[in-house]
Parts: sequence; structure tokens; C-alpha cells
Amino acid sequence: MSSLQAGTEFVLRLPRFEGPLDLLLYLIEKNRLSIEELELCPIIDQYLEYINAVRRLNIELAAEFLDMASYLLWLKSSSLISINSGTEDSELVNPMAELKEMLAAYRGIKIAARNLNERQLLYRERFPKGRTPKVEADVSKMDIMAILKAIASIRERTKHYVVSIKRDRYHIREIMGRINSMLQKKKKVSLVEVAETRVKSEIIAIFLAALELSKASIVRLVQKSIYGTIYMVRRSESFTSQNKRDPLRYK
Amino acid sequence: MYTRNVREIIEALIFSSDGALEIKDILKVLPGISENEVESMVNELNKIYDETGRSFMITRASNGYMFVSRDGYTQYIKALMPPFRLSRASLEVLAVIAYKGPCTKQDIDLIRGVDSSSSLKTLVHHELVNVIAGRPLRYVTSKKFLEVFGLNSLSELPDLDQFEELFGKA
Amino acid sequence: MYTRNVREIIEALIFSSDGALEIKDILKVLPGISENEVESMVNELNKIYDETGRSFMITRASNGYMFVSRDGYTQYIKALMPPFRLSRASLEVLAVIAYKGPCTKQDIDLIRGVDSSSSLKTLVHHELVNVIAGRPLRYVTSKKFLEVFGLNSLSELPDLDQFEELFGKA
Repeated sequence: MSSLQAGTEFVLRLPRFEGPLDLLLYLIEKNRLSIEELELCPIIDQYLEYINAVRRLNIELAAEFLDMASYLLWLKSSSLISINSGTEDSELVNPMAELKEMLAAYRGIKIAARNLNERQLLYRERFPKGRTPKVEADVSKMDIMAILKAIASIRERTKHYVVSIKRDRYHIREIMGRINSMLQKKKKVSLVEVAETRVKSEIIAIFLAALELSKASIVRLVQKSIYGTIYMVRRSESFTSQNKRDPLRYK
Repeated sequence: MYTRNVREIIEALIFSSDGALEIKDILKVLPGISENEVESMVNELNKIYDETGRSFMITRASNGYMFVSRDGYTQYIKALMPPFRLSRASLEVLAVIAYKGPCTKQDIDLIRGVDSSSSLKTLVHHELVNVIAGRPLRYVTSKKFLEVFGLNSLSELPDLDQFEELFGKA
Repeated sequence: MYTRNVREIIEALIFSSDGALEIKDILKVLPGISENEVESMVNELNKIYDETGRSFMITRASNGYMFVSRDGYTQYIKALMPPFRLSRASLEVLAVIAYKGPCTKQDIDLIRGVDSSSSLKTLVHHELVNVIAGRPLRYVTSKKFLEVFGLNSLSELPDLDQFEELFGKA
């Protein structure tokens, strides 16, 4: 086979080569040789010929092809030297062994890649189930300490009291107002009726508000039996005449 | 005309597509089939799933069809997923609502010194917080809040005094 | 013990997961059920799908189970979804990572004798390869890799030495 024919063939097949190692493997196979016989054959020359042919055609080559070309040139010259001088300098022998090792490793990967390609099932013969909306995850169970720590961190950052005595004072004032307006519509209101949320602190605040209103003689607290419903009954006289004491000013 | 039953082709198409598969895409693959035919075949498929006791079904969504799991299986599917963890910010908002609720977003922002919009949304989304209609909206903790924190009622929240003991004054 | 048939719970779990659901995750949700029981129930489910002419089935992958379409429907599904093909370069990079991973880009380049940047990007983009943070970055094959190539684990890949035997010396 003339070098020109070989060169032409290479140009046509260029895109198939993944890199210089791929090209070298191709040449070794084409010459029916083994990797072991790399240096015994015209492979290095063929490689260089191909590279030159391609460059003459102004086809852009990956830098790795050229790197390999100069490496092979160097290998060739150093092996000539080593043969001529007959030295056993390991540094001159090893590069060839290294290249053979690289070729063997790459060939393994090349075959493995081909094997993977044959194995691919999904998106070829079968398709996986498509993604559908996810079920929402549950909120993880937590200890109440997490809430306390959150309050502590707000306080640390803002110097604000999240749960302050002040807030309860306001709350009681507000609840006293709420009771007052309820008692304008009817004469009797149970403590439970006043509650909006039944939060413990609200219940306490309602109770305190009831006591406060009682103290101010605005309501009378009535409980018919132990554990029975506690009612606040409007005291008619005190309700109309605004007392000397503002019942809404809670201290 | 087709190498498989059209009904099962429709099933395979819905099965393999991400999210809802639009009817027009089904019709593109199966020329000659009408929208009504697609619909009745989907109904047939659902009947088969129902009769054979399958744990999934096809549902209509945004002009198309998709597979969803049946309700009874949700608890098991949830058990596969890592539970949702509340962020520190969300815990802060939750703490404010637990102790101060019902309160407005403004109340919460004032106490925390930062905007609480996104945390509030998260808490409402996960149903830890209920919204009381009105102007402005007010927020209270929910029954689920009690469940998550292992409380029987809000009255089991630690007292202020206890809180003082634990963290002292700022 | 469970509010639904265990078999259908298993079906719902596999159905709801993106990609393969590992057996250990199924066992976590269904304590008291053995791996063998799961397997035989999956076989039962596949029998039901077969008998009722369903277009999908459950298959094994990545130490678990996943739903896939049956072979006969490929042509129709392909009309909706472009088939997914890897270039030779990408397959080579994937092979290096599958056999030598976790490995760096430099390792891969060295074995292939060329730069592998663009193939690596493709593989990471398609989630066939995961990146392990660090300096330098290292690459490993993903769960999706096992699914796509129908493997339970990387150990099911033939040895590189076996290839030597199969194909002889070049």
C-alpha cells in the first residue's frame, strides 16, 4: 500500500478517531500486529505520514495528535540511538513501554464503551415513567424547645420580649373593652364566650379582666356551682355613669 | 392501523411523559383519533385501574392527562421522603404566633425586626398556621402545630416564668 | 396491620419515585416485610400488568425497582421524546468513570489521550455522572447511570480483563 493511499484513507476517516491513541490502535490493528510489536513495525512512520498528510490539507487537528507526533518522533530517534550505542539506559527503554501500557489501557476503555453502548436500555427500547407531581413531605416532628430557642434568638437579636408582661397588660385592657361592648348588647356574658382563641394566656387575661371589671364595680361575677360557668353580669348603675376611675386604665 | 391498542398507546404516552401530557400531543402521535375518543379511553383505563385495585390513576390537569397516586397511599409515599424541616426564621414566626396569636403580620415583623412574609407563607402552606379572615389578616397556630410539637393544647406551652428560668433576661 | 394491601403499597411506592426505588427504602416503609416478599409481590404486579394488557411493567435497576414502558410502545413514545444517544467520546468518558471512578478529569484525559471537557459536561448535564466536590473535582457514575444501563451496581459490569479474553489481543 502506498503512503499516499493510506493518507487519503486517513483523511476520509479522520472524524472517527477519538484521539492519537485511537489512531495508533487503528494502525496496529490494520497492520495485524499487537501492541507489543509497536516498535517493530512501520506504525510510527504511518502515524507521522498521516499527520503530515492531514496538515497538508489544512485540516485542523486536535493538539493531542501533534503532541503524539512529536513524542513518537522523539521515541523513534531515541530508540535508534539506543540500538546504535547498545546502552541499557532504562530511561530510553521505558517510554516505549509506557506508551504500550497507555494503549492497552485505552483499548480496554474503548471496548468497555462499546459494551456500554450495547447495554443501554432506557431511552432506547424502554422509557422510564415520567415525573409526576410529588407528594408533599410531612413537617418533621419537633420538641417545644425549638419554639423556646426561637424566642430566645429573637430576643437576642432584637432585645424585644416576645412574650412580655406588657403584652398581657394591653391584652387585659383590650379584653375589658371587648367585655364592655358585649355587655352593651346583653346583660350577661360567660367568660368562655369572650375568648377568641382559648389560648391559655387569653383565658387568664379574660379572668383577670373579669376580676378587674368586678373590682371597678362594672360587673358582678356569678357562678352557680363549683366548676360551673362563670358569668359576668352587668351592673346597671355603674355602666351608664362613667366612674371616677377609668375601668380601661389597667395598671 | 397501529401495532398496539390505541388505548394502551395513550396509556404509554401519558405514562412516559414528565408532568401533564397535553391532548394535542396525544393527537399528534395518533392521527385519526379524536379528543373525545382519547377522553373515553382514559376513562376506560381508569376503570381498569379501579377494577384491578391499582394504586394509581390518570387525572386531568391543565389541558392534559397525568398519572397520580390514589389518596389512600399518600401516607406510605410520604414515609419515603425526608420530613420537611422548618427554617430558623419560620420557627421564630411560629413562636411569635404561638405565644401572641392571633396576631397580624405587622405584629410579627415588629417583634422580629425583619420581614416575615416568606416564613408566613411556608407556615400557612404546611398548615401549621391558620389565617383568620379580616383586615388585616390575623394568624393563629393550628391543630397541626399541636401535633407537630406533641402538644394537647396551646395551654401546654411553657409559661413565661419557665421561659425566664431557661433563658434569663436579655 | 396496613390500611392497604402491601402489594399495592409497594406498587404505589415504586410508582411515585423518580427512577429506581431501592429495596431498602421499600423495607423501611414496610417493616416486617422481607426482600423476598417484595420480589414476589413485584412479580405478581407484573403478572397483573401482563394479564390486563398494560403498556408498562416494573423492572430491576440500581438495587431496586422502577416502572418502565414495555418494548412494543417505543415507537410511539419516541414520537414525543427524542431518543437519547451518547457519542462515542461520551461513552468512553463514561466507561473510564464507571471502571476507574471516582477519578479526576486529568485521569480521564490521560487514559483517553485527549481532552474530555465537553463529554464530561454532557454526562454531568444528563445526570449520568455525579461530581464529588474537592480539589480537584472527582467524578463518579450516578444512580441514573445504573438505571439507563440496566445495572443493579457497578460490579455487574464485565471486568476489563474479561474483555481481553472476549476480544483477544489487538
